[in-house]
Amino acid sequence: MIPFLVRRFFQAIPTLFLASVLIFFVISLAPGDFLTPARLNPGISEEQLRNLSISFGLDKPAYVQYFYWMWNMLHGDFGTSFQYTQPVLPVIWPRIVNSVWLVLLNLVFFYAIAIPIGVYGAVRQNSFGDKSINVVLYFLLGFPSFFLFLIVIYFILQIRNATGWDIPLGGMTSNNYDQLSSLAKFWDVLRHLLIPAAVLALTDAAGLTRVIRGLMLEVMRSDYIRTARAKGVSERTAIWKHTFRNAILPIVAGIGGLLPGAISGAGFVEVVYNYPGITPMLLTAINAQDLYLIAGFTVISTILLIVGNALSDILLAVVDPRIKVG
Amino acid sequence: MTDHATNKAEVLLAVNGLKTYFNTDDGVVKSVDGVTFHINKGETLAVVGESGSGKSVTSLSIMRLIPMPPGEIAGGEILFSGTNGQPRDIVKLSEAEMRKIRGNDIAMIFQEPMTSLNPVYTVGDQIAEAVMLHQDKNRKDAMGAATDMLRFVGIPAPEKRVNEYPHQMSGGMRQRVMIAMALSCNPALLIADEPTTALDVTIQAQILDLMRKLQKDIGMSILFITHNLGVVAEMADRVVVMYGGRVVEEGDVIEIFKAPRHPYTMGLLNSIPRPGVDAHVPGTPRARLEAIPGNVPNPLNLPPGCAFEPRCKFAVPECSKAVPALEDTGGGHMARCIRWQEFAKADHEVSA
Amino acid sequence: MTTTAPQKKVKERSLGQSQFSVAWGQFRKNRLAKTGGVGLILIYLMALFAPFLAPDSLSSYSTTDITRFQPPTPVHFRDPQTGALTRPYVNKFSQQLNMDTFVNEYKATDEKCPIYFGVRGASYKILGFIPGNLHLYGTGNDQAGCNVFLIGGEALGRDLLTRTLYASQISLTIGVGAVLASTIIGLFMGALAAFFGGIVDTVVMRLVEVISAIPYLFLLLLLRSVFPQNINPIFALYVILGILAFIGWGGLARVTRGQLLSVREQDFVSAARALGASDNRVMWRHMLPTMTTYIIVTLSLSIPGFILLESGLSFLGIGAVEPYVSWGSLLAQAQEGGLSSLNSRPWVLIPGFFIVFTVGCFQLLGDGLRDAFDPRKRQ
Amino acid sequence: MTAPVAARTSAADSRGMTQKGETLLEVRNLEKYFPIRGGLLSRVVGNVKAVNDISFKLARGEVVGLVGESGSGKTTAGRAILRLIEPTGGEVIFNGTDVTKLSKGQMRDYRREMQIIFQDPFASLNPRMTVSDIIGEAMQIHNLNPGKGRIDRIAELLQKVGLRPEHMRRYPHEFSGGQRQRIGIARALAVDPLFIVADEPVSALDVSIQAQVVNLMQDLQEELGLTVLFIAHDLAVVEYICDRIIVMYLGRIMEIAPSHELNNNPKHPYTEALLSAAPVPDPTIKRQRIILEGDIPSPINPPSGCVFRTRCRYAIDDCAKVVPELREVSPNHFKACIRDDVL
Amino acid sequence: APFVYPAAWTAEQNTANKRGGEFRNYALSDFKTFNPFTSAEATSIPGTEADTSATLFTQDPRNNEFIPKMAAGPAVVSNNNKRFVVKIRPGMKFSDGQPITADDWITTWKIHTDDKVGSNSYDTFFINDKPITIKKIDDLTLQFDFPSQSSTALSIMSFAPWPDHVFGKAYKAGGAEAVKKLWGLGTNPSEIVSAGMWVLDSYKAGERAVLKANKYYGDWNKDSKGNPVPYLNTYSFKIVPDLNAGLASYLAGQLDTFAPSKADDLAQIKKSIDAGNLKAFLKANVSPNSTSSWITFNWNKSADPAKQALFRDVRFRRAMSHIANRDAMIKLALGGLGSEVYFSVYPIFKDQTDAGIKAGAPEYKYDLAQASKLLAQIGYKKKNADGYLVDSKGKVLEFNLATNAGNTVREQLGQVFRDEAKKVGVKVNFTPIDFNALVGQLTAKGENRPFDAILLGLSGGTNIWPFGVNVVPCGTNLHSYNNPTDGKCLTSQEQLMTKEYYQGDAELNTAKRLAIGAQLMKNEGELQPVIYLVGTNYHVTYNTRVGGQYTPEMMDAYYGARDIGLTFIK
Ligand SMILES: Nc1ncnc2c1ncn2[C@@H]1O[C@H](COP(=O)(O)OP(=O)(O)OP(=O)(O)O)[C@@H](O)[C@H]1O
Ligand SMILES: Nc1ncnc2c1ncn2[C@@H]1O[C@H](COP(=O)(O)OP(=O)(O)OP(=O)(O)O)[C@@H](O)[C@H]1O
Ligand SMILES: [Mg+2]
Ligand SMILES: [Mg+2]
Repeated sequence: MIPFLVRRFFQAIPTLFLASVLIFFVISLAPGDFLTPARLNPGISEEQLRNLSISFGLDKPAYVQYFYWMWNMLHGDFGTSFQYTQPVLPVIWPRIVNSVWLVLLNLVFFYAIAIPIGVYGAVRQNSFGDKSINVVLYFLLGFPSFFLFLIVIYFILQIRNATGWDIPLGGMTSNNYDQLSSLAKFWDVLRHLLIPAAVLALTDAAGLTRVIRGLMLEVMRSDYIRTARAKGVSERTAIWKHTFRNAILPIVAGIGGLLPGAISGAGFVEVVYNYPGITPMLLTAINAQDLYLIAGFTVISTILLIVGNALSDILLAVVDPRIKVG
Repeated sequence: MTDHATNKAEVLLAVNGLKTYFNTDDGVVKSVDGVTFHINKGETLAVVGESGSGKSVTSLSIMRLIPMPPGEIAGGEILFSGTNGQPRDIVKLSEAEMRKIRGNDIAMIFQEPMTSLNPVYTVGDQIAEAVMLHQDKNRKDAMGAATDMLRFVGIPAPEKRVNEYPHQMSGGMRQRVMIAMALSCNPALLIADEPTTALDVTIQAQILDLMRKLQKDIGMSILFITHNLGVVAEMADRVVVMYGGRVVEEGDVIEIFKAPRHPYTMGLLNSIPRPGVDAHVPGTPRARLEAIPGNVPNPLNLPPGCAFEPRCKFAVPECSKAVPALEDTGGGHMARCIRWQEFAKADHEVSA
Repeated sequence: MTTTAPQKKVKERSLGQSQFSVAWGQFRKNRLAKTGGVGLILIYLMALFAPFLAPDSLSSYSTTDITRFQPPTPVHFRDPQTGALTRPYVNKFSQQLNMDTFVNEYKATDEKCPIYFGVRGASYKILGFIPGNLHLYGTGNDQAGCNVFLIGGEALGRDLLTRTLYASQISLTIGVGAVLASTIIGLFMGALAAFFGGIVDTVVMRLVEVISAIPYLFLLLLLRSVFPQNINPIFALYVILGILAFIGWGGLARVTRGQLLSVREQDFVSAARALGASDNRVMWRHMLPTMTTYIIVTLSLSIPGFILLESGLSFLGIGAVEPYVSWGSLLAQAQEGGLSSLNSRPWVLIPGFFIVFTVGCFQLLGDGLRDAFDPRKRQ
Repeated sequence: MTAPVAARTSAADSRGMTQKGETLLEVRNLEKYFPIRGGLLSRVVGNVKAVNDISFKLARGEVVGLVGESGSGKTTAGRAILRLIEPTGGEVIFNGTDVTKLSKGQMRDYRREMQIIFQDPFASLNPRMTVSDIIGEAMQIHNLNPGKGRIDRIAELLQKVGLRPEHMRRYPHEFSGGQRQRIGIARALAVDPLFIVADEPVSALDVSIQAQVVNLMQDLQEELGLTVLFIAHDLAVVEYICDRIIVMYLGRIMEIAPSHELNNNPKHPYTEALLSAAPVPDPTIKRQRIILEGDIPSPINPPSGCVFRTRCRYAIDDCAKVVPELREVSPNHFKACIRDDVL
Repeated sequence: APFVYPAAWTAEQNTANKRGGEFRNYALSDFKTFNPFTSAEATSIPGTEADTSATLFTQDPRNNEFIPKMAAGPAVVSNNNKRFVVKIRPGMKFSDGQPITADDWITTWKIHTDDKVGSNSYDTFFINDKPITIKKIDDLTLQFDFPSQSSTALSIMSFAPWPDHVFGKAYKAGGAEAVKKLWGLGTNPSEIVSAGMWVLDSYKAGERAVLKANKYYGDWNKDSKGNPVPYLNTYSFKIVPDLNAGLASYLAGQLDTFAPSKADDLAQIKKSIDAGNLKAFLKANVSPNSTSSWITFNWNKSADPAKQALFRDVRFRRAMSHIANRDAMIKLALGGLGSEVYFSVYPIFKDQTDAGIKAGAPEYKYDLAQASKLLAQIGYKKKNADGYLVDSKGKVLEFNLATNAGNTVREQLGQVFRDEAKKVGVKVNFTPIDFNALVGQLTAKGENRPFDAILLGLSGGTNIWPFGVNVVPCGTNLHSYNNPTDGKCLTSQEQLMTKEYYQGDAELNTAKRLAIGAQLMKNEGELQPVIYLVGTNYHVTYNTRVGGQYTPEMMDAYYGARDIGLTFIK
């Protein structure tokens, strides 16, 4: 396991390096630099601008800036956010954590919805239930997530009005969050996450459901399932122990690769649902050309994804004995 | 057919008029269309036939493992006299009763040892699963039994191997594992669907040897499906020849090889070179194999009469009229050909 | 020498059935997929003839006769007095801002505005060069308050149906365009990697990995921010298209490479090489064509994704900008009204259902194609 | 594209050079190693020694069988001879020319004379091309029978392999396995080759079809005077159609002998076991068989010395020491075994 | 003696003396800092803490008079109204218990006026580039010296003091940089000190900021019955991404107040109230808002003399005002609720606008015929095939108009303007662009500035002298139409307006100041340097669980609807 992790780590270096180069140069291609908004601020003097420019290395060519940034990053310093006049990491870290919660819960729902339905679809292939679920999921698949969200928010509002239930309408915590006990805090956050995570999962679940259904069908046709049945195992064992375990292998392998999409998908919802995640802040940062903040976000998400990929590889090695982690 | 049940030997399994159909988009595939045969206790029955002639479907029907839909057992009965000797019709059993039979009374091994084992469980687990299912053992005992079974089928270092995964084993070894799994509950009938086709000759020899040995030890019956006439000659007591979803000839192995009564069987026997005998001697003119012309029939589109008629060099116009009956040609030897008597006569003339 | 026995039952065809015709036969059996296909043909025809189908031009509205958020106008076919069938007509509407509820109330008056078919109106050019000024329907005069708003009016009082029809032109082309572009890039890069191997392969695959490691939304936003906001709107569309293509080619490149590498080992390729075929010939005649099935299927399955993505971008304000509209930007405009859009003028959400419909059709078609080309699914 | 003139000259040359019975092809010390990459920098950590130093000769018009267990390197050898995979070492002298030294362009001319038939009749035909495209491609590449003549030639070839000219416009998936194999044979014949590698051409076919194809190949070989390297698993078939047989094991040649001689008088323990393992389709014969223990070892780390020694019932300590050379033990009969005291 | 909140400030007295509870407000963007010197947002944490509740004087919404708050009494004025000596109310304490003394004001003033700090308030401490100076007489006495007489002096003096023991110490030790480093978002709220009513309790980025009452504030702030103020315990801001989200929260009862800007919002609120889902007070069109939208034309286009001449031509600009269909703009972009605007003075300052119109300040109303006539006078008589006016050389009358992307209202205003202009044959190329880029263009200086015309809005300004300090005088940064390098006026009207601006600013007499303002409006109207379009209206709504709002006649866009100090939960 350890050598595997070490190897993963070394393999990730070039990816990370290239990603950071790409990010940095895309940002530097953008018109103006991050001092542009500052120049418009009458409260900031020429001298101050000059000082800033020097301290951020903006007077140097882009590649030098890149190395400054890279060098600092290796020391855990992601630069200074211009909007917040603070080091980037403490500003973005809570946002990233928030987004990760949302994405994780979303993934939990995603699988919790897709797996049973996919398996059901394969077991009862072409039954009425299979077909009707498919139709519903197809329909949901066509919805842009933000559009569905608008509609969901509307219905929540109606339900609230009708029943008086306190269903959260956005955000991540309730007003009285700080006064709550830790268990209540947990529940409070969960309550806020439930709807966005579930709705987001629903819009995407159709794809995975069909994949799982297809994989299940494929595995169900395989020789070793016939062998298992020939042993006299029950239907349930044949499906869950023998078929499912094999059918999810490609999915486990894909979990890591799913993360970028999930983070992006969650982004739309974060915007609509007013969730304090990465994307809303990133959008503002892009408008304000808060260079280091943007770069910091992108690099950290990229790191997260690489970690995620490594985790899914490890997971795969756990469930698939054919893969050697060594 | 009842007249066969009256044979002196005890019948373990009797398949009567079995019909297994598949409903596909393009029409109904009558994969097995009225197949009748039986297996006696302790004997090895070989089923040979063209690819697509319904051998596997027959065996899977016996196991009730036909995928439904699209498949269905459209008729016939499969009488199995299990351990208690009382014949039961497998076609009518409930799924739960059937599960008790599978793996326990009737076990099966398949052609592809590489794909027939679940890649994510150790071979021990997979053998132990069958043991736990049918023998009321706990996991530990079952694993012990699995180890014993591995030793029984001649796998070296079974204590170690029992914890290995299928991908860590070679093809021959996996086929041994399959056999171990199949035999783990002492079945009365072992169905082997082309168990050696995917293996090398040297490994095939090992496996066949093993099966013969084990059959002697356990006393089970074997339904042996194969393409290979050499294997049939070596393994079988009796032979069933299938063509186009029907039995075209059935009989004692020596009878079938020496006095085939169906042109398909004859063609089959003549179309393969016999090792040693047919070796080419330089300078001599090359011999020719007697090939069966034409193609394997399309199961969706079988001729109305004898399925073999389009490829048969003895075909006469009557052949395409109706499906010939399976006739007894004497001594339990049956053939589905309207001209079998002519062949019998010719045979006698030649041998005379 | 042996000969094949004559096959009596199978009808002889002198012309062979190519894989495509087999797939087509298979496809035609799939009712859902056919529905999707027909739906798409209709919706593309609709986009093509949008200027003719639409009663109005893309952004015409009146500043004197304001029709902001006028509700859909019901079309009547019967004379209210006699009950007899008449030429279809709509009522003329009057409006009044109710200062109690703050709702701008539209009321049908008794005055009738007959609807004519094939009226002359705003001129347009279909496909950019076929000029015309004929419109499928309209009231034919510019009488104030006489509007056929089949699905209502939008924020500036423009006919929402007209705008939805025009929007379809952009929504339907940008997704397809982006997919085509990314397919071309993906194929090219994948082939490059597979063909040259070594360092080229490493570089291309690393690039794919890097692009897929950055969340696509971030990359999109970043790339869009490279271009100034006040570029020509039509150019902005091309920019978006290019960006979408840029972030989308990775998967295809990876698959292309994998497929080509595996095809390279296949016997029919070996056979061609054994015959002395040049690398070029092997690539073009034998290897690349194996991608067609995959490409057709991916194309039809990824177009809906791109349509959704475009709508998402428009929602975030970086898709189609005025005077161009896409379904996404129409929805974004609807969304600007917040809850009011849902509560008081739900018809502004109709463009969203066009997205749902189109994406659904593409999904059905794509699935149908995949099944049709999948040999395992056929007999 | 090759200049047609050059192609014709070279073909004419080689055709004239050898007479029936003279050596057409000589394989000297052919080797093919597949590198195994691993580790961080994907360095080569080992080699699959698929073909390990094999040498043999083929006379013009001769049919030679190549048998051995799965993984013994038969396919690799066949393809390396045709340079469909680049051999790691050794020479392949075809008609006096070492084809392993030829450039890609030069090699193309030789491809006309050396053809291959594949095992899998489903994978070896491009599913997107019609039969006439598939067969015509060969002629197109070498610019043979241009114009109208090409169609006639394709029709002729189809007839020769037992198909009908109408089949020309069909696609491979519309044919049965046996018919496809015929198409594959027609393709190989389209360029008028001198030498054909037939890589298990009948293994994937139904028993009843196998004989058709075997007969067809035999007829064609006789008619066209082809030299064939016939790769197979099935000893019976090989014995039946081949003049001589080469037995391979784990990348090395164990024994070479004329068919009947090999069958009646195997000199190598491996051949003996192989012969004994093959089941005979005669229920009356009950033989005592030699059952080999275990499996074929990994070609990555083949046993030292004689590669067969781990499964050989006659193995002695010396077997592990040196790689036994292929010796002629009787006329035209070669074996690679140090023990002459057995067999 | 404490400061006593006049009882008349509330329509509804807190007779039961309800105390505690939370008032839930919202903010439209994340807070960026807790530092009062670097904070620049509209709603800021330090601003909420102290900017309105801890100042020397405070304006009485009933009569716009300044009344002493932290000052112990009225300022003693001398030196021709240029020197103000103010006694500080004794016994006031910061939230950390430290006494508030003159040093705190001095330090605060010093830091604000250090240009290295970059405080937003820097400009307010200068009059016409000449500094205002503050001196400490003793611990409880301050002396303000103005370079010239100013009507807004009391307002200028009313800035919140920040603790000398925090900022003064840092400033002495590390200068501007040290001050800027203090009180970032990462600072523990307990370290933040406030002189005002509120002090930070907690902050969750992107979610909410919670402020709690400063426990020492009640010591010197009492209601008319002598109870300490504020009544509330907590004042929270939910951070919402946009007004729609804010409205949704308000309708859901999660907020106590909302600032509706569109008829749509009002309709939603009304609907909820009528359906009984929301218990809230709603009063529409309370007053015009203190904001307006306008189009400015660039007079400094040396690279394009033809355009420069056109933009400098007053007839052209008047024609543009005639083109602006303000009625349609209100109906289309503002949903029917809004006011037409013709002057830089917001309609809310009704006294001033009435005076101006009475004095003859012209309003060039929507009149396309008049616009055509004026354009014909300039030389645009013919139209080309596309229907656009061309001059004698055949050049089309066209210009670019930019606004900031993302602001729907402005985009719609621009569209209406463009489409109306087309009717008379003027080609307007309207493009929404990035806000920062837009502001960059607008505030650019020089002879050749980068834009043709910009559609934007301004807000802010005082009710004492409702003209923009950086708008009216030549050379200031929002003198957007004419901003050459030397900052000189181009026309005599500009010169006059600049003069009148300073004159009015220095005039202490209200009536006289109104008269000067009226003249200024007349000049401005005739010159039409900027085409004013429309302004939104101010509407009040709040959840009826809170009480303590102003009497209805006191509510307006300038003072709002309540004083948070007197707000209580019923
Ligand atoms: N699931 C299925 N759906 C449709 N047709 C089927 C299915 N399974 C089998 N068949 C058809 O039934 C026929 C008999 O098949 P079966 O597998 O029994 O042949 P076989 O004799 O075992 O051939 P082989 O020697 O190739 O194993 C074939 O034509 C096959 O196409
Ligand atoms: N491309 C390759 N890369 C690595 N190893 C290979 C490759 N091709 C073949 N091998 C290995 O080389 C050895 C010989 O393979 P080859 O296919 O020549 O055997 P064969 O005798 O033709 O077997 P079969 O009878 O199964 O066709 C095998 O161990 C195989 O795994
Ligand atoms: Mg079978
Ligand atoms: Mg091979």
